[in-house]
Amino acid sequence: MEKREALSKERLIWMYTQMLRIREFEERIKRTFIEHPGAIRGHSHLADGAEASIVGSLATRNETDLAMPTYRCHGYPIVLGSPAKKIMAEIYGRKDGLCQGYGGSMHLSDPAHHFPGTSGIIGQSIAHATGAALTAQVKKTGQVVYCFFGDGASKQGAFHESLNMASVWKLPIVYILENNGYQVYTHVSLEDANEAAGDPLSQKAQAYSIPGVTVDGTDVLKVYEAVSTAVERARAGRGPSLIESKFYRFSAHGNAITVPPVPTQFPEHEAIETYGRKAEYAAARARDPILQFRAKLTGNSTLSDEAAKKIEEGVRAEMEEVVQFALKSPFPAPEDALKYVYA
Amino acid sequence: MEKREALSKERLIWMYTQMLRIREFEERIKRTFIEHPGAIRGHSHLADGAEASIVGSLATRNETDLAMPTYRCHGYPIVLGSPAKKIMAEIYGRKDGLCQGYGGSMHLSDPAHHFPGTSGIIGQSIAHATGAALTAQVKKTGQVVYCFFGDGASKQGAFHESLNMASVWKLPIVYILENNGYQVYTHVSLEDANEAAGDPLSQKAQAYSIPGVTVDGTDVLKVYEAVSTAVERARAGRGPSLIESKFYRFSAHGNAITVPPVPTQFPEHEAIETYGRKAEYAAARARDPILQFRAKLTGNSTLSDEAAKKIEEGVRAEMEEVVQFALKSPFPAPEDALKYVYA
Amino acid sequence: MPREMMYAEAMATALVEEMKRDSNVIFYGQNLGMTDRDPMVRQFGKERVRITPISETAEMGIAVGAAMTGLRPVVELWMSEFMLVAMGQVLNEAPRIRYMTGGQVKVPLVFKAGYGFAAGWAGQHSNCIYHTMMGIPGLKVVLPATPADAKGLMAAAIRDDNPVVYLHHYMLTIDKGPVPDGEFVIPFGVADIKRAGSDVTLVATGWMVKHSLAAAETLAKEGISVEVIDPRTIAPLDVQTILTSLKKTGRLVLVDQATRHASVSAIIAAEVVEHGFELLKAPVKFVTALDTSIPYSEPMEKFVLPDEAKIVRAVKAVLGK
Amino acid sequence: MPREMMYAEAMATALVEEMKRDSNVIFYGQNLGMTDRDPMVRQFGKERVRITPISETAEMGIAVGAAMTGLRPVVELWMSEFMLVAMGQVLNEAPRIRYMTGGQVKVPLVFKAGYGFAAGWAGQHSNCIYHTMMGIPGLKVVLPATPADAKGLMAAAIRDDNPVVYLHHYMLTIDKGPVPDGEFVIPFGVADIKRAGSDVTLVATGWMVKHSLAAAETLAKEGISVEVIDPRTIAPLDVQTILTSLKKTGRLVLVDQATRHASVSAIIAAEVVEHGFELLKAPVKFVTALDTSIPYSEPMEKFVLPDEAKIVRAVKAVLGK
Ligand SMILES: Cc1ncc(C[n+]2csc(CCOP(=O)(O)OP(=O)(O)O)c2C)c(N)n1
Ligand SMILES: Cc1ncc(C[n+]2csc(CCOP(=O)(O)OP(=O)(O)O)c2C)c(N)n1
Ligand SMILES: [Mg+2]
Ligand SMILES: [Mg+2]
Repeated sequence: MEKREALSKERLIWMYTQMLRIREFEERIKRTFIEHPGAIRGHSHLADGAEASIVGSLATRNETDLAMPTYRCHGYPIVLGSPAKKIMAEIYGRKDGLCQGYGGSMHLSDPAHHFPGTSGIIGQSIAHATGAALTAQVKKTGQVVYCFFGDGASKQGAFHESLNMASVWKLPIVYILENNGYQVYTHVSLEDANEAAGDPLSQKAQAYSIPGVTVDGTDVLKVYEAVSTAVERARAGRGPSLIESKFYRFSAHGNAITVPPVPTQFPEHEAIETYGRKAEYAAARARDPILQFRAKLTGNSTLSDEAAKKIEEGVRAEMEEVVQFALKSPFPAPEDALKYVYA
Repeated sequence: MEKREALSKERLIWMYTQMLRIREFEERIKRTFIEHPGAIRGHSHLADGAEASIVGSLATRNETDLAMPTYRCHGYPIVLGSPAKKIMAEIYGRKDGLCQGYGGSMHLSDPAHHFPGTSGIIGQSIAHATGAALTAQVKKTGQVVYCFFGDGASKQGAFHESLNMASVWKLPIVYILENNGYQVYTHVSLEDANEAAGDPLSQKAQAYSIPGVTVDGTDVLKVYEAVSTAVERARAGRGPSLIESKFYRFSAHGNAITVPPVPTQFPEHEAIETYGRKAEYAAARARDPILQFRAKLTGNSTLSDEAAKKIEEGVRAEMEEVVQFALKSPFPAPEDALKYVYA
Repeated sequence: MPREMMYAEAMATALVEEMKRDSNVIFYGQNLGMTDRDPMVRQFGKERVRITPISETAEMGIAVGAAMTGLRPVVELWMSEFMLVAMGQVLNEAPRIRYMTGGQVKVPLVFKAGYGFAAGWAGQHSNCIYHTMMGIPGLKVVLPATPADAKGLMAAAIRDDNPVVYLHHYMLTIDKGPVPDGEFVIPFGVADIKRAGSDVTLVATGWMVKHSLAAAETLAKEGISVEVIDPRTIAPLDVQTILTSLKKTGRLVLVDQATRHASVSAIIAAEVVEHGFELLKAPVKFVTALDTSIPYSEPMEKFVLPDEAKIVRAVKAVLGK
Repeated sequence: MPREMMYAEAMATALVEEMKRDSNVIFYGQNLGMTDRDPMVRQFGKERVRITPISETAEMGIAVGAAMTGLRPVVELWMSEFMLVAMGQVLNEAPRIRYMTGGQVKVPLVFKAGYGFAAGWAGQHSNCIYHTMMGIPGLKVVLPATPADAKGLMAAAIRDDNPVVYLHHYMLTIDKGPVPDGEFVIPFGVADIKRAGSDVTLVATGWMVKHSLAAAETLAKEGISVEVIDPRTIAPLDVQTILTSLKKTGRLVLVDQATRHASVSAIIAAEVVEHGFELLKAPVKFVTALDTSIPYSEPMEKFVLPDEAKIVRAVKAVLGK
């Protein structure tokens, strides 16, 4: 396949900016639990550590391609162009939220920005994404579907059934297995037969006779390359691929699960809290995808330190506005609960 | 691993006899639909064509090893030593049946003969068999579990989830995928990603980092060899294996599905009825596992033609008695239906 | 101009007509459309008529995702118990998505399955699991009892913008009845009075409607007039028609192939005891399956299931006879 | 000698005591027993305490197979909705096997899961799905409402030779109450009168018992005496205790966190309208969740769920006040 053209300077800076926006957005979520206890209910799952994987993947999109992530879904719409303030307002349960407060953190949705929705139930959205790819194939829209899910989800039957069908039907979909090393408290080596045997999780692709590759998910350009190849294959009608994107979840799985009115916030990462693996965690932080990319861009002078600072300040300012917007947004009326049950 | 000792003449003849018993039993089922309409209700699934695979597998058992098949379950208990007349009586819905008429053809069970039971729902018994292997491991019984299921079942989520867990836990189980070419009307190539790509179904083992082999399921000795290796591995505590045993289902999937009182019996094989593949079917019949084994045994004079005839007559006589026993056995009393709901 | 048609044929006719009408309707499932000679494949092509592996979670989950993005899938699931291996898609995905997205995304699909095959299919293939699908806001559930209903409700299910579970009864598959030609859509939530009567109100669905009508015929000969009501859809459930009938009769018999605590009958009784309490002249009588799994052997199977004789006894009992 | 204990602690205590008592009891599930430092692993070892992948079909199916062959598995499933992706094992495997084998094989296991987490968990994590498990012969279902019940019912569930679904309520997790020390087993099918009263009979389970007791307290100040009954197990269901109470009160209020058509309340109403019709002086009143999925935002979530005020109103309404 012919070499694809290099990314423009503007595009590279856009990618860096999106990575920063995701990180800063998630930092503000964590701060919210401390500064505004009770403002966020239920369970929130953050994308810090996944920035290179998310941005490197979505940077390969055509305008109308769809993204179908899981309940850990804040990062994708930020990149897809959903207004960050509406995402935050949704997580705060406000009327101005993406879903008017019906869905919350786990159930973001913005079809106008090519993000149909999520499932909070492991593996189920893999089948939904595969169905979106079926629509693209039947309606010949030329779309490719980006299906994101975790290492843990690859042990759910829905993963197996969906990938087999997508392969038989040659559906235009790319399966991006985000291997962040853990499913809640469980290290992948405790539950995955490939990992336990020292094999890559991408080996699961063999069961479906599709390409399976493992990529460094902390290197945004490596992710971009691997996903581009899979997307070209999908768009050419040659069917799905499985990409194992390996990175590290920087925050705990989610905010601590408490019974109201007991306040909740993000505990220590499970590597430390459960396993006492301080060194593992420190090593992962040292390979921060944002620091890596910043170093590369400043190193090859795509980006000057001042320019970088400007971007960072801009992102901080944006997310401050985002939080203020969400805090000021009204709550839905109680009786609004009766809407949207049936179409 | 050191070469295992050769099978004794007696053992080889025992194996041949069991293959004949399965075939004759299933022939009598088919005749029952014609000679005694209504005697068999619901749905019956036959093992003709699978004789070498079943006997070659079970011939490797230790005394207490367990067999966990699917709804297509007549063949296994015949080999395990369950009285054939009780199997037939169960299929006829009689009080003397293995399950006193509660289960029928799809739900045979004979724990006394190391056959705990089945499920009529695809894939579910793969998980049950894996659980039986967990018992063997936890209780250190030294047992190995033989889990039999079809090509179609390998696309059910339960298959994926069970094999991953069995591999991580190194459970003493052998997964025998009976690839008989079809799931009801569906040829494997229409639903299996490996087959569609020209790969063997045993490649699915890669997803679990366990051994996966494909064996000629019409050659009882090849099956015996492949399964023996997997059993030794399982018993040694080294975990599960996946064996794809390839053979051909000689009868239609099951008796035709009709609404009573419309009579039912076995239609033509789907290869012919649905696909018009007369040649495929004829070629498969030409590779009849029983004829193959008979030729081998008589060829190397393990068995004389007269001895073979004697065995055949003996089996025919046995199964005639079996049918008569089942026909004479009384039906359960209606109110017996209230028993066995709770332990 | 109605014409005689089998129940199964009526369903198929509606599916074909809706697929002609709307190119967004697709149809797939296990063991269908195997070859190019298949009539559905010939008519609609392999893009819109597809065969699937035995993968209910993916089959139904793919339908949800396809519906979220603009198709209107009809999934053939064969026996309703097969849905249980993937029940999350039916109860916790399809019906929740529109609500969770604040009305942004709709999920128009049909899960079609047969049920209640009381013909020696034993413990895992003969059940009635519709109770699991009641009280699930966002989900609609249909139980046709006649060829005409089978057609009209299938058309309505496919045109509905919500997830619909269409449950046809295996024992009715080859029953014949008059079916209107061409466009024929039965609105959901409208019960059908299958037989008018004045002494007792009887409510039944599916195969039980057939048994109940037979019982009503027998009872008529004894001068007992039974009104047989078929809700046709259990979500939404038309309670009003039942209450209106009770104004006349004051006596209620509920017939259900499911066990008592898994029955639509129990739900109807609950509605009546709150909204029709004053109308009742006597305790409600139930005729349901006994509390066992379904046994294989015929004498035991018959013993546990409702039949005409049991219904006749219940009607007389509710009349104090 | 009872001692104060949290609901969650009480469940755990029973599990530990039963595992000490019977070496055939094993415990596994997701995200438990990660390391050798884990207290359960330290006490019972990695053979009997196991961590699993996110594979509910295998987790529950393995339990069925293990139970068929001599173990007594207790499976931690966390949230009850997670069972839906593998509901066939719960409704169509575990409870059917003993019957289908003609009594040859028993399936002693416990599926433990939490439910009803009305704390902003939104559409897919806050539901009550117990209605799906009622009317399934062979299956037992437990809904503890207090720490003492949590312990005594867990012990009974583990000792039972049948498949038992043990559903604990997330909102009660840290509630404290007196729990008997040592051997303490509560028989299934015996309702508990949580508060005696004479004017109105109120039946509730789980978290709704707490709300109902608060409402009863408030109403007592107004001179209205409410008898609060907690069935504790919904399969088997103790209808007799409810009927006995109705002999006194003649008025029934049913409180349920589920939607009306997915409620235990509907099943109870059905039993009462057949077996207690003459005892009723007024229509039965229901206090259930409204017919929506559970919304995320707090004002909407509160609006759709039963609470003390709604219960108080219903009790007054049933008294015609
Ligand atoms: C069927 C099901 N089982 C269990 C859960 C509880 N759960 C929520 S998130 C999660 C971990 C998922 O891990 P992974 O797939 O690796 O994704 P990550 O959270 O690491 O991004 C689990 C077990 C669930 N939501 N659904
Ligand atoms: C979950 C589920 N889906 C569908 C069915 C219907 N069904 C019964 S047997 C069968 C075919 C199975 O084929 P295979 O696994 O190849 O086994 P074989 O019958 O060929 O031995 C199907 C689809 C079922 N029993 N369970
Ligand atoms: Mg993970
Ligand atoms: Mg097959």
